[in-house]
Amino acid sequence: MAKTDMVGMAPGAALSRVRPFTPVLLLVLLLLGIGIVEPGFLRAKDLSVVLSDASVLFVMATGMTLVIMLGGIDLSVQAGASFASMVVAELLPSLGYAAFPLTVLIGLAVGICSGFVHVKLRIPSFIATLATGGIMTGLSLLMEEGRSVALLDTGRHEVRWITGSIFGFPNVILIAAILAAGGMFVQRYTRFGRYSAAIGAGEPAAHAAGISVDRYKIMAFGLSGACAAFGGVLLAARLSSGSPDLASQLLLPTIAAVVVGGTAITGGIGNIGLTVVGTLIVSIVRIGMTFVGVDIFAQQIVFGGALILAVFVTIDRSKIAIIK
Amino acid sequence: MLNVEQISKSYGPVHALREVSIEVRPNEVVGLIGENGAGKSTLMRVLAGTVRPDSGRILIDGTSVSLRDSRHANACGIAMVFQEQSLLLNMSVAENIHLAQEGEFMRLGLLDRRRMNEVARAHLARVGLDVDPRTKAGELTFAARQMVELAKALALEQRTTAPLTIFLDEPTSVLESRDIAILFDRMRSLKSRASFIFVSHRLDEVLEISDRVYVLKDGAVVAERPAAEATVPELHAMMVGRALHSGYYREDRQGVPGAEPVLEARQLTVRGAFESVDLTLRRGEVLGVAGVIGSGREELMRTLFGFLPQTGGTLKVNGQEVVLRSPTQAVAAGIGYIPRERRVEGLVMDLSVAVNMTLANLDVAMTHNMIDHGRERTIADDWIRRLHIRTPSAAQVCRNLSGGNQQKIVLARWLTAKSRILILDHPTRGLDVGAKSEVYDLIRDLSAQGVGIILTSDTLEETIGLCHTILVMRDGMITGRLDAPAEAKPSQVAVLEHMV
Amino acid sequence: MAIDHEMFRAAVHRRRFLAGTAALGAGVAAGALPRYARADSPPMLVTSIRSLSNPYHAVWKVGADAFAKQTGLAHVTLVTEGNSEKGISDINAMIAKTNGHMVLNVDPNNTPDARPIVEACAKAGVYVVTWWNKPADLHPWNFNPHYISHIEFDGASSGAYIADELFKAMGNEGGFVAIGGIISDSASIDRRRGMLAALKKNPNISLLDWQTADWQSQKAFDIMSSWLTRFGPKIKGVWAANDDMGTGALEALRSQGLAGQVPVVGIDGIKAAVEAVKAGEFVCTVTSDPYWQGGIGLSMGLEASQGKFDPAKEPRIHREFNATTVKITRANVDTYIKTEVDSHPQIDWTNLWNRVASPISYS
Amino acid sequence: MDSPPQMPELPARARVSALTTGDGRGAGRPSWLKRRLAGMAPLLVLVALCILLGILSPSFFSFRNLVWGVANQAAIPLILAMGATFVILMGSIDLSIEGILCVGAMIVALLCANDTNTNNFGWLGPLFALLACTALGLVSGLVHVGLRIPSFMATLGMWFVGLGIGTVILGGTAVRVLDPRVRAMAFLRIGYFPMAVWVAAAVFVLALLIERRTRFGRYVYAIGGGEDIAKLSGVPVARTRILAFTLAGFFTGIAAVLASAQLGQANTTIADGRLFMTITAVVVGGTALTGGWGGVVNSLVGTLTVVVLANGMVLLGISPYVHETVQGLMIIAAVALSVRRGARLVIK
Repeated sequence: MAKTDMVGMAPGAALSRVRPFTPVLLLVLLLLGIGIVEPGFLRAKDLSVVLSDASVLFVMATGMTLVIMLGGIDLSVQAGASFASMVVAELLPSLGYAAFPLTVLIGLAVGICSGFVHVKLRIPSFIATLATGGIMTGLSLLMEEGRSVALLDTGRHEVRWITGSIFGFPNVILIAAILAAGGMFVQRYTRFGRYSAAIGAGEPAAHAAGISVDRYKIMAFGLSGACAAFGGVLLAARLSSGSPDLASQLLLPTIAAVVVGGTAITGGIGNIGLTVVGTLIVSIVRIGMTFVGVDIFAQQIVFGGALILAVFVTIDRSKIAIIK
Repeated sequence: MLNVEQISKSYGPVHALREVSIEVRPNEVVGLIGENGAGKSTLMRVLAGTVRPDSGRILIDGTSVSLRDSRHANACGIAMVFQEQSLLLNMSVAENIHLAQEGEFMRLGLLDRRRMNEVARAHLARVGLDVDPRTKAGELTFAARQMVELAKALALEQRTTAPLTIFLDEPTSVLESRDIAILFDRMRSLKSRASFIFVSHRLDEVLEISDRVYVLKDGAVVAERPAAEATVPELHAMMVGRALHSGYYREDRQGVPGAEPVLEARQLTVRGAFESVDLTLRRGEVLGVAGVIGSGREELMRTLFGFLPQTGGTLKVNGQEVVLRSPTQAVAAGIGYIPRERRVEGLVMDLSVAVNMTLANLDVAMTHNMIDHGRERTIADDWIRRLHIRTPSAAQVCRNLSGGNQQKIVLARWLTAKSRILILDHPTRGLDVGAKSEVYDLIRDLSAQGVGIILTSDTLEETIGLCHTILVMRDGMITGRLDAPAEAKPSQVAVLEHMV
Repeated sequence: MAIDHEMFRAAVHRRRFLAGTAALGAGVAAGALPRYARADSPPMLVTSIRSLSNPYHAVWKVGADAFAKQTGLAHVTLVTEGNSEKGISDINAMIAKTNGHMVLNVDPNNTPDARPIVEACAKAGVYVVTWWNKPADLHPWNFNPHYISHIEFDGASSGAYIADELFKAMGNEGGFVAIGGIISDSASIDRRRGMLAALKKNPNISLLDWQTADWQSQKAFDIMSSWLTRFGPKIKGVWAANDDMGTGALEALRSQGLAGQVPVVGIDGIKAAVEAVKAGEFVCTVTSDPYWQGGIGLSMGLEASQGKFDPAKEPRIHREFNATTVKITRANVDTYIKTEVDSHPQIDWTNLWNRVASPISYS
Repeated sequence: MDSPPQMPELPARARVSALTTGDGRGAGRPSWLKRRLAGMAPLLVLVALCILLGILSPSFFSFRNLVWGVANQAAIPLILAMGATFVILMGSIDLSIEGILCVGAMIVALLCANDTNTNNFGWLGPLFALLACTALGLVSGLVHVGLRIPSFMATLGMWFVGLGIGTVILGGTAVRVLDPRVRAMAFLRIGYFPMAVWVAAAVFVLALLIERRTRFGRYVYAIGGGEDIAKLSGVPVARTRILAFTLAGFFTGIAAVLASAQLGQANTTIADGRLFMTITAVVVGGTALTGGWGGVVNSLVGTLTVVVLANGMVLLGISPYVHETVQGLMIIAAVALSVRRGARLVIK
């Protein structure tokens, strides 16, 4: 199928050579474009602001990438992140630093549950995660009767490792960078990475090769849950409090970040490197609009159009048999 | 009536077709043979209208046409029955037959479903298939689906004045001998209505059904023969460019299997599929399982690899009792499986050769629990060399390779996984003669290395030729167990009588 | 997120409607801002609100624009679209863009957001006023002089007030149903608290059921329909945490021919509700004045930045307070419509403290 | 592109199920009865749910509740689900529902008698709304097919665009609908039922006809069952895809008219939460997100299930704090009970 498409778009053959770089290309063009209209944007100081704001989105997108690679989708990330922000805010006073790993572990567990529901009950991930997300929201509402929990001064001290900065370079960017490196490592060098690629590209074949598909799917959702939770922790730290709707509205940007990078929503193709680029594109478009001064009345329209355009440029159709 | 004149088509440097000329006369069956990559499928795509030739023309009753798309090809009286089963499993037989041709059933802008079904029933009757046109295609057997495809192709004659040419692309590759007989029978009775272009790898079949035979090699027609005058070895020679030597199935290399059993099934049962099957696979033995579709042999094969959980009986691997609930456990038990559906279950088509080879046993490519891409590469290159896999490199994506090479990659995977038991589910399906013989050699090598092999095949001949022992199944029971030593192979008849 | 989807007084007339459409032109043209602000030039006025998809903030922007027009300064409005991260990063972007040469009037999307926003402003020397949401332990006087004030409207008392009015209309007996806003929303929580407090004082009144409709009239409509079948005539009154849900419930009543017979109360005084009050279908509604909010916050910032007053020297009641609300009942509805809906109130933006009502109590 | 192309492949889905259901009486293949029952599962779930509620809350089966609590509340979700069904049957997805619905409602409100401008075009209002929504659907389709972007992203973009348009023109105000004729479209009672229910019923019949009795309907299934096969059989894939999204837009338009009529106003949040509810309804009904299986009847059942669930939670007076949790659990249960068993389909 792929080939026939290529035959169809013979001139595209040349295009397909530059394909791998198009996302990066787009990103650079975007930066230049905004830079020309608003030179201030390119100052290191401002860029570091942009980056640190993008990092939470990236952390959540990382988990999402793992799931989308398998051809699934995780709609529970924003609920998960909000939930985690509540949990960490609740735990910090009593547990101190132990609260961070614990929260991420809880996220992992919740994610595994989503995966279990999806895989074992054979419910499409779209619905399964939608439902588990609802459950998590319910839980975070119950915790404080819907109120948000502020970090006390001690708590704010304990999150310095997130909110602080080294030589004016925000830690949160470093954290995101480390996660990105870790993610790429996992995808390239571990059994999990290899197998999820195989499952995404051809589940029946992977199954017949003796890969326990279900297990790796559940793992992917688990990791996604963990990433969401970690994102929630970062949010809680940056906003120095947790709230049941702290991460609301982060779901769509997260998905957008993954797909705009060039990862196929149908699974199989993609990696976290792409997601790094995708995240930057999404957040730069968003913040860039403010910077350039696009009228707020029009911002949503511009953002929507930008999304479509970005995907149009970045997805590698030669690898996608059928575009659904 | 249908003339293909001087058609050429090339993709970049590769010449898929070189000035191919073929003539199809009224009411005749034209055989078309050639190895994979000889240009058969490209020619078919040209006739189907999905590929435009670079040069040359197509004449129908003397008038030149340039086929725009499959719809247009149909309008010109050219129908396709694809090797890939091309029915939509989620739709009813009638809907499949009339797909994209519902026009005639529109009444006041609405579909007249009743008439649609009636007409479909008539078409089905013509190919002698008695199923309710409302049943979903997915509920039919392969054979029945093939017939539906034929009916679909025939349905064309209602819609076009042009003489009908039906292009059958390896229709027999998924059929049992019994069904093939039926198919041929239908074709003969339909010759009065339409002409056929019959593509197959099985030369004997081609000769049996065709009036004339064209041989394609490297994109060009190398010969045209009246079937009556041609012989299998001759055609084979022209097709492969080398003579078909005796001992086609390497009977000469058939060794004597060891004594110790590697796989034992006792009273093995899967409810609704087969009951109390006893079998013993010895070291280095090639064990054939014969039986018509529905005899339970397909399910037996899949059960032995953990696809279908057994509902009764015991299974022992190397004397250890095991219960296989999933392929994962089967692989862990040292069993390998070469599936019938290579493209779906065999390979992850969009991943590289190397990745596919190490899929079942990643450990060999790992150093302290990390994938060592260099090491993986060397392993892959090693197999590519040893199995003579024709691929640009180990990084090549499998989708682009020929069926034979793909099959070898699957095999290489299980060799990498050091499987001591191999289940070959129609290992040569869809392979050309050249690729087949290579696979036969490999099977002999493996058995010589003491690998136990259980095999089912499309042809009895192949099964008999390759196996030490043959189990025959009927209605989910073992009905016969024949020894097939190299020097005294049983006759097909001998096997058949246990099957039906 | 303070008022979230609250539908405030839909004080948009044809004029402004057209203006809105014109704004699109400007938006598509993009970059309708002065490129860069020099230190000696007057500061840029910046408003940050949830979104323009609800009248409350729409009117807020109108007020802010009116003030900007009066002062002749450039004014930029930022929207969070309910996304805290976006809100904060947009503000950061503006600070970077103007080199901190701006004043900010912000309705933080969510309680936690206030801290990073205020900290960023204090760091960059931006004068800031916050509304509705801030952590209890964050105080303007900890960020002298740049964090001028935090202003709220006492949700609890508003909730209690409309409840009392409702009970009166019910003849101080019978059952009523209550519709809450987004459950985790501070405004929603406070208003409910007030309602429950009022309920305690009226032993003959019973709360049949409390459900949340996320500030949306559609959800309120559906919930009300179900209630009507569940309680039927037992429902003697409807308490809604905002007018939009109130009107949704009212429509459900109307579909059963009960509009006007079952009294409804809400908060915000959106146009539909005000007219319902006039029609006798609503008992009352309460409004803070977003038009005023939009302007006064900027005014405080501007005057402080121009050194006209020193926030640090202001009494604490000026740094953290509940502002007065306007109560709309049958009695004053006609005059209200004349002065507030059909025309624009003339507000003296220099009078910064005339609406200070009470200190904020942290429960 | 330097090796000859080979035949396109069947979608894995089709092939895998071919494996397990293809061979005569294969073990993987459930009996006829089993399959029929599997088909009925969503309905059984709905019935069970109703009985349960009937027991827990006497007022559930009261005529009034069935009309106003269930039927009337199901009207708009059902119409939306009808549009979504065809898109999902193709294996695609339409996320633009909320954006388009918002635009539609806005147009109705602004064109017929309202409190914001002097327009009073009466019936033209709804008409233009329908046209606009259909047009937006068409755009989604064109973007998806023309630019060859996955429908997921194409419609995600359209979602933002739609909301954007709404924001630009409404500028956040709630516009009240004063035209009694428009209001009547929701409330006028014919027989025991309000107009909205009749409209929904009509839309359902229309959708059913389209699914069962038109070429388009066949093609949608064909594409869902295997796009490449459909192509080879001469199905006009591109046109069908575009048409499906346009149809979805059209149905969304009808929903928009009803929504604005029911609420007597239009605002940019009028569509909030509609999208996920719609898709949930379709899936709960047993239509596969992978396409090919299911249909509008399933979506009817699914919609009713979701609506009854919401209605039931109010009837039982379940605390809002646990609403989301209960709903999540119930949906998991519902889908788990109604997914297609038997053939090992790849579930994504």
